[in-house]
Amino acid sequence: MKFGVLIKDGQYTHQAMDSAYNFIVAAMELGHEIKGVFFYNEGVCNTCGTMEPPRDERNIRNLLLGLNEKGIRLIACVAAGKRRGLVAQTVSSAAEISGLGQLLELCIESDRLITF
Amino acid sequence: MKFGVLIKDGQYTHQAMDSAYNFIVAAMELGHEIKGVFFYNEGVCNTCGTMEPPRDERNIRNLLLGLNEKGIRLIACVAAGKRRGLVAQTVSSAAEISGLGQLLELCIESDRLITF
Amino acid sequence: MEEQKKTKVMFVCRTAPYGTIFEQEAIEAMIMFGAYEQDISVSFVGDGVFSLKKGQDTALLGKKNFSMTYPILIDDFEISHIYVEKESLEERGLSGDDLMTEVEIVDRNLLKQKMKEMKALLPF
Amino acid sequence: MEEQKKTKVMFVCRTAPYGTIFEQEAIEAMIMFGAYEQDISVSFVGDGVFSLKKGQDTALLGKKNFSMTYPILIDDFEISHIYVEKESLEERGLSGDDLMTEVEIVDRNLLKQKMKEMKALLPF
Amino acid sequence: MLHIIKKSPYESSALNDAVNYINQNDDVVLLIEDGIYAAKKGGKFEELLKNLTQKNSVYCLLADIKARGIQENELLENIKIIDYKGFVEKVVEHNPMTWS
Amino acid sequence: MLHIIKKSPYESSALNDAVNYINQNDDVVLLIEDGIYAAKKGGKFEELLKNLTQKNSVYCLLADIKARGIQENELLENIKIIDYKGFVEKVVEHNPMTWS
Repeated sequence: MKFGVLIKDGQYTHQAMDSAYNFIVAAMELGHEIKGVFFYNEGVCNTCGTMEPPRDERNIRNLLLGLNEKGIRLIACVAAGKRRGLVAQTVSSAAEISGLGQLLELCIESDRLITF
Repeated sequence: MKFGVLIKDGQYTHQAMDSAYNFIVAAMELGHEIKGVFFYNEGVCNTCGTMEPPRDERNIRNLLLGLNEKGIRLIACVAAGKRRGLVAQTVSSAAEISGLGQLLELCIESDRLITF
Repeated sequence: MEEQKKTKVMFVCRTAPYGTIFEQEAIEAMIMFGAYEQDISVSFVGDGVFSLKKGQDTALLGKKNFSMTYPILIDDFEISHIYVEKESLEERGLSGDDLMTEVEIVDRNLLKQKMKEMKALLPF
Repeated sequence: MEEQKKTKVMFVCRTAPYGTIFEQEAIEAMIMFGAYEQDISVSFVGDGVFSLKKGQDTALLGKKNFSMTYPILIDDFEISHIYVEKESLEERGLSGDDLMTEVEIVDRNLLKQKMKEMKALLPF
Repeated sequence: MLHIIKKSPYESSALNDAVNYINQNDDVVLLIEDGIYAAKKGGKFEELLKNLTQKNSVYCLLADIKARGIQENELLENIKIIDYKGFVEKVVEHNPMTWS
Repeated sequence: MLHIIKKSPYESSALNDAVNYINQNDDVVLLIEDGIYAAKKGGKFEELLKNLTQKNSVYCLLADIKARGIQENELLENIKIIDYKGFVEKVVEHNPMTWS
């Protein structure tokens, strides 16, 4: 099955990114396809390229790089990003910045759209 | 009277920064002193230097620059900032990055500590 | 595109305006989605119904009054339906007269059926 | 420094662990504050009491189990008091036996008096 | 103490949690941001607010009720309206605790 | 539909709001993140959850109950535990709606 994922909360502050990550990994292990992950609202902050979490904690930047290496598209909303300081210079290499049309595309192309 | 201000929520996503800003302006108009504004939790994101909000909206980066010009210290927590990608290269010139000890100093030196 | 081929997406607006940005960013998404000729609807439940309250004036707050966009969502931005849950209005002491635009006030059970027909639900 | 010159600060912990970072970042602040020889106390009310629940195991979640720090806050980090509100525990089906560390279980009215004595209250 | 409540009582426990910590007669309550919905006439919290205003002063922040389209006559009786300067004065008078 | 509830019922209206939209018999409920506290024995939501489990399947996410120190025997009867793979399977079976 094809899944689209929408993430609305910021990294570390809320559990959303962690739940989404674990869900995505399990879905791929079961042979499903992730059509894309769209970051909106405070969620765009997950794609920030300058995070430096403590060494004894999970590194969300590295988790996203790992997902991207597996071929998953990570898309941060341009408008929500600009508001919060996420711009071309600060976005992680794992993610791309694009418009809200990409979220609607995910709704159309995925069998299921799940929000975290 | 001397006020310390603690801001815990991110810019635009929550109203905390807006309420705090309006409170600070009113307090200064009434002749009170703002000992400092400490940004913790997601609040550190308010001090991001790369925000580009739409032109027809308030610009929180500029609001902070204005507060700083009036001599108010704006302090983002270093640990909370690093986690969320706020580092020396991305912090606004209006703010400084420092440790949690500064929050306790605010508790000690201010007559009132107010949280937004 | 034939009617039956359109993707049915519903925004489920559950938060009050201004305290958080969710309704403002939801409306920004609605406007974009309207351009794609799909079947986009919007429902207001819980505190979401406060977003439609008449007479919003944000001057003192220094924030943008985004509520002005609701009345033109259907005509100008091709949103198919705006539903408001009757029970949520009543619980908050509101009625259709308090709202700034014409909407379909529906009871919970009807809205529940509408939700079941959607391909994607977007909570805000 | 004499006892009466110390600044009384209380962390008011009101959120459950892991769903949000608030309790983890509160504990990071407690540890720092403890080093400054002030009078720092911590209270757990509402969902905050869940932070002290025994047996937390975050391996499957991939998050750090920060709860291990609570038992050493008083001895190692010089926090003066850890209060837990009795009514909040009861409402959640918990008792002192469910908690991972020795704390002062106090009723709401007593905690209310303690709060009044503080110079600064830090909600988390 | 000044109890500042900033979440909607319909979606958050902030108001109920605060009420447990309000000292009768002494303490003051200030509703800001989405917290102001508690003071609306005809809403679910009418009874709770009526009880509260019998022993404690309850204020609503002007900028927040105006932004949300709540008119003065839509507020419960005995709720007082203040602006940001009034807010500052309340914090001068009482030590604040924020419930969010 | 699959109703995913991720906020604590003690501090958020998410559970109550979701309950209004659960189709009896057809729909499935999944408690994740702080939502899992609803399923704890002896808590305030015992009655609500008992009623719910009579007509609908209610699941709790294993990683989230373990992280929070809730043991299997501290959960209400009829609450089923699933891991992330089980979560994925539920989303395959039902269209998800997240209540936060």
